[in-house]
Amino acid sequence: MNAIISIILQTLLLLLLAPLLSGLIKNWKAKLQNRRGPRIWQPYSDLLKFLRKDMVISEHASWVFSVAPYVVFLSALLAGLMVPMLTAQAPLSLFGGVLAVVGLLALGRFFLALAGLDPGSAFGGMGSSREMTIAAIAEPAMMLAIFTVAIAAGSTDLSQMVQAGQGPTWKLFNPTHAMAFAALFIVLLAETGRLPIDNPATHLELTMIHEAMLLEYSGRYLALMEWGASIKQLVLMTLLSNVFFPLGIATNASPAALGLSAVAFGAKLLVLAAGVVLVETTNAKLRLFRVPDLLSAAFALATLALLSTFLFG
Amino acid sequence: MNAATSTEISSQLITFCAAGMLVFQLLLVVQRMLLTNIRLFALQSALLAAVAGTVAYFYNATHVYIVAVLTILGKVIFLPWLLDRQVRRIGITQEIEPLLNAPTSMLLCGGLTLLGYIVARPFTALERLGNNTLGVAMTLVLTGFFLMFNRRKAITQVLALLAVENGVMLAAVALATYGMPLVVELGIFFDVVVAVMVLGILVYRIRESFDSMDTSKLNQLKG
Amino acid sequence: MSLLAPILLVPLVAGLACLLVPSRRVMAGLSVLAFGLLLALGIALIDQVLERGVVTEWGEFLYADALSAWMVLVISVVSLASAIYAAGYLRRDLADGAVTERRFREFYVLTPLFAAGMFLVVLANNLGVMWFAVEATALSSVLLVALYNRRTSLEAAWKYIILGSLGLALALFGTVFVYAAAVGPHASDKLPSFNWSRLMTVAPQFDHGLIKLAFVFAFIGYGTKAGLAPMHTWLPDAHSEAPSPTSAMLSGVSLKIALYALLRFHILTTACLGTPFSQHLLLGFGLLSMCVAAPFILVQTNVKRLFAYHSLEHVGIMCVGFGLAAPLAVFGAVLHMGYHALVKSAIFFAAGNIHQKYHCLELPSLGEGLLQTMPASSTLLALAVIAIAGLPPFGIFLTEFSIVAGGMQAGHPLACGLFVAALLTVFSGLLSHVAHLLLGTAERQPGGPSTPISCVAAMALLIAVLAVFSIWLPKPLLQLITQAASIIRGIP
Amino acid sequence: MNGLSATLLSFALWAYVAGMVGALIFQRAERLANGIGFGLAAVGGCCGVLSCASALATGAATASRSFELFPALIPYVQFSIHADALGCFFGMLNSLLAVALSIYSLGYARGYYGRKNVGVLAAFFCLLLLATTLVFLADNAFFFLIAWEIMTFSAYCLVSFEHEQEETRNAGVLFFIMSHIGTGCLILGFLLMFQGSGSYGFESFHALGDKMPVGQRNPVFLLFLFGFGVKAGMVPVHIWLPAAHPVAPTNVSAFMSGVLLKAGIYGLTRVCFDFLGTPPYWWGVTVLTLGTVSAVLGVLYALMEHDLKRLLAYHSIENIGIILMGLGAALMFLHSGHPALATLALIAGLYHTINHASFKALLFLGAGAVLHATHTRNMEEMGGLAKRMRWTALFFFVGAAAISALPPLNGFVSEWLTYQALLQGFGTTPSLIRLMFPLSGAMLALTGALAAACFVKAFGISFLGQPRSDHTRHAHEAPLPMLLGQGILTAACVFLGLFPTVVLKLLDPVTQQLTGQQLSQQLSLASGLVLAGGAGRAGTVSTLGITLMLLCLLPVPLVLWALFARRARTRVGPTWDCGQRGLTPKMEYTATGFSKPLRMIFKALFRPRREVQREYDFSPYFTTNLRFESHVEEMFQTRIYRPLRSLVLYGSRRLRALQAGSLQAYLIYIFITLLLLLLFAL
Repeated sequence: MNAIISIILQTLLLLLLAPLLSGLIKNWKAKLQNRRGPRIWQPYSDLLKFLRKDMVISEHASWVFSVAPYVVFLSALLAGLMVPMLTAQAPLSLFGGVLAVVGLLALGRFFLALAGLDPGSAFGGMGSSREMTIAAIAEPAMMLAIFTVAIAAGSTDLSQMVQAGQGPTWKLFNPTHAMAFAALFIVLLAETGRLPIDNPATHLELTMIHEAMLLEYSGRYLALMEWGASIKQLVLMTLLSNVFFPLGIATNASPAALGLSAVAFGAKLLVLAAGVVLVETTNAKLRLFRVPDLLSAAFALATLALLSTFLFG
Repeated sequence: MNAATSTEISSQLITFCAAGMLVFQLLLVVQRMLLTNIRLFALQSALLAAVAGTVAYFYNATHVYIVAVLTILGKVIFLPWLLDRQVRRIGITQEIEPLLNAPTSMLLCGGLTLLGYIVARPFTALERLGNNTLGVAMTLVLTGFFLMFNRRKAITQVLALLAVENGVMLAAVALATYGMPLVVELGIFFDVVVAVMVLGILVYRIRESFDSMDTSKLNQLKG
Repeated sequence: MSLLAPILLVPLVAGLACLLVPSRRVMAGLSVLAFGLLLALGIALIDQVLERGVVTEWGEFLYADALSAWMVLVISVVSLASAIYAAGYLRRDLADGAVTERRFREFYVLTPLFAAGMFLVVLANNLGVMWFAVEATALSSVLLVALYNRRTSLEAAWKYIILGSLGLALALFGTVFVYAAAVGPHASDKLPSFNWSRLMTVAPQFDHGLIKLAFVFAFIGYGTKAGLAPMHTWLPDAHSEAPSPTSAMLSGVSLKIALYALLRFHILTTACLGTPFSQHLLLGFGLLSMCVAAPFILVQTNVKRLFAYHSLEHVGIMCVGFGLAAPLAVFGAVLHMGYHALVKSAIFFAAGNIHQKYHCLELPSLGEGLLQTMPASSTLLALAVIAIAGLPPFGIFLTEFSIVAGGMQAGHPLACGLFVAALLTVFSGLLSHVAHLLLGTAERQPGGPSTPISCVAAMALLIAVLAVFSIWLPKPLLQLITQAASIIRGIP
Repeated sequence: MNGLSATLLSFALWAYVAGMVGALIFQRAERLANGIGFGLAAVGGCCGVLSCASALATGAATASRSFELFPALIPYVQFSIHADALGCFFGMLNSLLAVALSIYSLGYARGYYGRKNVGVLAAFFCLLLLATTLVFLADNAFFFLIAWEIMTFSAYCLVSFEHEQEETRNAGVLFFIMSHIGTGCLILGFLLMFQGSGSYGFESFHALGDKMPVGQRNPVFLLFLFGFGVKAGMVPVHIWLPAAHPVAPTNVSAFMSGVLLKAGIYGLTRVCFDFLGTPPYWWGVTVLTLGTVSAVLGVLYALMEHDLKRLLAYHSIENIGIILMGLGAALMFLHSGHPALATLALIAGLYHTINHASFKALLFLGAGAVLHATHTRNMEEMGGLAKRMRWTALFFFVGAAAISALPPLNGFVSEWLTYQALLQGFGTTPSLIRLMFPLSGAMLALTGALAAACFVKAFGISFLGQPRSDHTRHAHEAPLPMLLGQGILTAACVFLGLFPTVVLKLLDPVTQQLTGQQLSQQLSLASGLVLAGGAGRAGTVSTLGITLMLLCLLPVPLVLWALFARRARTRVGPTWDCGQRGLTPKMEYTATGFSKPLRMIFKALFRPRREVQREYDFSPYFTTNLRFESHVEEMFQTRIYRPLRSLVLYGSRRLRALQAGSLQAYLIYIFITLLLLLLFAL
């Protein structure tokens, strides 16, 4: 029974928190650039606007085009349900651990890229090509970073990993964790289409990646796509913060613990968002063919993390 | 006269003839006039016949007489006559430049003779008739072989083949006592004659279509 | 009833009869008849041999044990097939003006004599007579090689006879040595017999050095006739220049006849020395022949030469089998003799059909797509190639496999590795050549009448026989082969 | 194996034989030949599936005895077969594909009516099915090799079925030569074991096991690794695979990559786990490394292809690599004494084997349908097929998702198991070598992601967007049998994806036989709903649960519609494309363009050659005509195989000088031989 309740609660949390997070990041970026910038809850109103609007579907598009938004949205949401947010026990942890999360995100990406190709426009293909490329070279770094933690925890189940992290073994400046975290942070930038890999703010045709795939979307499908993207970002950031810094996560469902963990969670998210904002404002976008260097750096970091588990026990 | 002296004489005779055969062989190697080559071969065969005769006489093995007679008929009279006719019909008297020049060939033949004797050494015990006939036979075979690939004219190659045959026959007569069983002797003789005739036919046909007897021209079949 | 004498006489009579009979049809019919009869006699001989172990006639002059009987069978089958084939083939040649009347008759006179010589080789009891018979086969086949009287065929014939008779002279030398050994140091006035049956009984007392020497000369001599590398050089020329029926008999049986002579010496030597001296020679030269054949096959451009080199390789295979001397290996090699005879003759028949259709044998000018232009022959050729390449279900897979297995038993893994490597190389060459010859689309449709029925029939016959005996070896045959193998391994 | 399944099995074999004979007899009447040949093949396939599946399910396979199929009439030979668990598993896979492909072929072969001899095609197909079945069931090295060779041979005939093109002939020859070399190694390997065991029987080999000294086992292992590796298409001996698969008739290519490659896997499993006893450590390391390399290189080269079937062929290499990763890890665990883990890894490998068979065959069938409709294999000429061939597109999509290891389909499950095995392997050894596990896991991740990219390209370029050629514009849906064949395999993919625990039960007897362990109990939680990654608290996953949850969450967007988007209308319009006018197919992204970034990133490996030819009238800045060409040639082809080949041929040509035609020279050869032998004899 309370399993179902927790599922519903976490779903709502994901749905509502995600736009706020992206709004926050946008706003802070503007602030750092001495602009006033959009209000924090601008994304909500955007989504509402998109939902209300009519939509145009390309004449060349096939069923893939109309299925993609659902899949992107739902897979991100489902992945979110497998990640522990407030309670160490994620609602759906039984249905799949971190590998499943990665798989679901890949599923979403697969549809997204196909949807980019579907209307046969000149830019969609470019977008999906680049998206898949970057995802492909980000994948090993991400997996390796995750493996290091998973090996330490002896499980690929996220809840297990979190609980293992909470145990006495956890040290803040464990070099393994630090390096793995760094690697995963770079991957996060790539996966959420952040600078210096992709510029979420641009619509300049030749540089955009994620936006290029959404070009042909409008109305409620666009809403789903955007929302799905922000949920994905939230999921990844949660993953990062909770797996590496499992401070104050509620191990039982008592209100006090939940409250504490909510606070801790918010704090961690804010810090992480701040980090993202800093990186975005201090870096220029990389040329596409420079991206691999960054990601290979991430891979190297992850390998080092692995080595260090070998070296330091 | 008593047996001891008779074996004495016989072995001396046989050694002498064998040595003679070897000498003719070496002459055959250096000589380049076809007709002379044929004569030399005839003389060599005559010596072979002599060996056979000696064996037959001193060890009163009558059937070896037959070998001697056949050798005279075949190798001393008939085949030389046949080849002579061929050569005259074709009208080529000179062997063209052989692979190796005379001095080198002589040197090589010397080496071969040495080898022949080395190979034959362990078996002197088996030789009852004159020592080293086996060595001579071996040498005849080897030098005949050498003669074969040293010359280019079809006729000379046939001669060389016959010289090898002589060596074998010498071994047959002198090494294995009293020659081989008669059937075999006859067979061998018959074979040699037929072989030479077949070769003659081929030489004739080759001259027809190549108008030359230079076997080094026969090199269209490659690879 | 006596069988050996008829086996010798029938072909002789047939040959001489062909000198007299006027009509060509009669000649063809006569030879087919004669070889058919011979096949029957051969089969009858098997029973006798299995019954009595050893059959002798004419006061021990003729001698047949399991090995001889097996060879007789192989010879008669192949000769029958080639007689059937020749019926159509030579008529076509005559029509094309490739051969004259005279040569036609020559063929029909010489082929039975050739066969008779081979029969004598395997039936002779006296080693000297055996030598004489081998020489006879050489002399009778030389003129067959030169039958077309082209420059190339004359050249081939010349090389064949020169190298052949030289080799045989050496073989005679070896024979003489054996005789000397048989006589022994203490000469008696009584002439010792030179019969195989006797030699084997007294072999162990022979002078070892002399026997070694004898084997070396016999090996070079008969090895030349058997086409062992590096004495094989006459083989591709002669086999490719002879008329196809003769090529079939040369490749199919006469090589194995020389090998048979070699084997007799091998048995004798092993019996005398008790050391693997001769085995090692056989093994080494067998492998050498295979390795020499492989590159020539890879880059060959002439169909008949291709398969001539392939015969060289297979002689090598058999020698390896005999050289390994393990029960499995020897059994495989003996059986291989039979299978190879069947297939290789069929292949040369196919080559003959191709030649008569296209009037050339060069792969480049033949082009591709023979399956379209001459379906029957090509399909049979394909089957034959599958068989000869050692693919199951055909028997050559079994024989080659058991040879390697025997090698492993005998503890020669490296030799086995080399063996397999050579086989693979040859397979690659063969496959790429044949695939490009048969498959694809034919550019030019050669004119001329279609292939005579008998030419296809002969092939079909051989392939059918092969297919049957690949999956079913009748008891008596199996028994015969096993006995032959044990004879070769020196276990009487 | 109990009576029923035995009879079913023999029935299947007879059906194949009958199909072959019938097709040959009626080859003049092609429709009849098609019906008889492929129909009977399908029937036989059904029997095979039933027989093997029942044998595995009832555990009869473990109890089965070896029996004589038919008495041998030649000496030293037995034609004995033994349907043990491993054999049954592969036999099941074989028969499953037999059903689907035969039904498909009923439709596909119509394309050959009037052009080619369908009877021959059907006959060889039946022969191939027969041979593969026997390969998996043979209980005797000699019989195995016979079946193996017949399999190779019939496969060769099928590959060069359309032998009019030069390309096809060469590919066929290459295939045959390579696999024959492999067979040579197998023969040597088996006979080395025979040397030890003294019999050809598999029983005796099994008994031999550890009794064989390691010094002798190592060469045997290497020989088998090479021999079976060639057949499996393992890098670096995969070279025949991308050549042969595209040119074969599609049903054959599907069967080849579905079953023929698996014959190599079968052999490797049989030998390494059944015959050779406890493996030395380096065996596992070698296999794991080769697997990883094959996986990565396979997918990378696949990305560079725009020939649909070649692309799929390279993916076969990739998946074989993944399977080998599982097997290699299992070998390492066996050495380090962790049978349970070894079993897990083995299960992962075998599971991926059957998965790959299903989805790769499915993809090939899709490609065949496309080829059938558009008469081209070149993706650059396709596009927009999703609207013209709806069902084919759907099936192909499922296959693509499955091979990209996307949940909830079967590819995901087996790769998940592989990950689990690799991760838990980290703890099995203290030595530095353990880093191999996570690293190869990372490579597996790379492979998966690249595969996803590749299939976004494959599906997106050929099925989505606008058609790029007339053929494609007028493409039509494939006939019913072809769709049926694809449908069956699609169902298989979905089933294998959603109900892994069921499949694990079938795998129990196999693992019992090979490692003496049964994991299906441990690995299935919540009454088979959830798949666990091993004992204890290793991760869990439930594809079925994921699917159900996705459906449960579906209301969320629908509720949103209901709340806000009630008055929103939808209309179909031209593609916006940033406001550009007159969008033409020319402007679409091409397959080559799609993979450009990866081509640039892995420049060092691909060494792409590009030729740009520009024509201009007066000034180079105003080009009138531009021709762009870009090739990627495979490293092994250019660096190893081609040089090797030319070296061999060159050497052979030089050797021909020995036979230069001079009699003197020939005489000298003999003379020298004589002298040498004389010295030898002294």
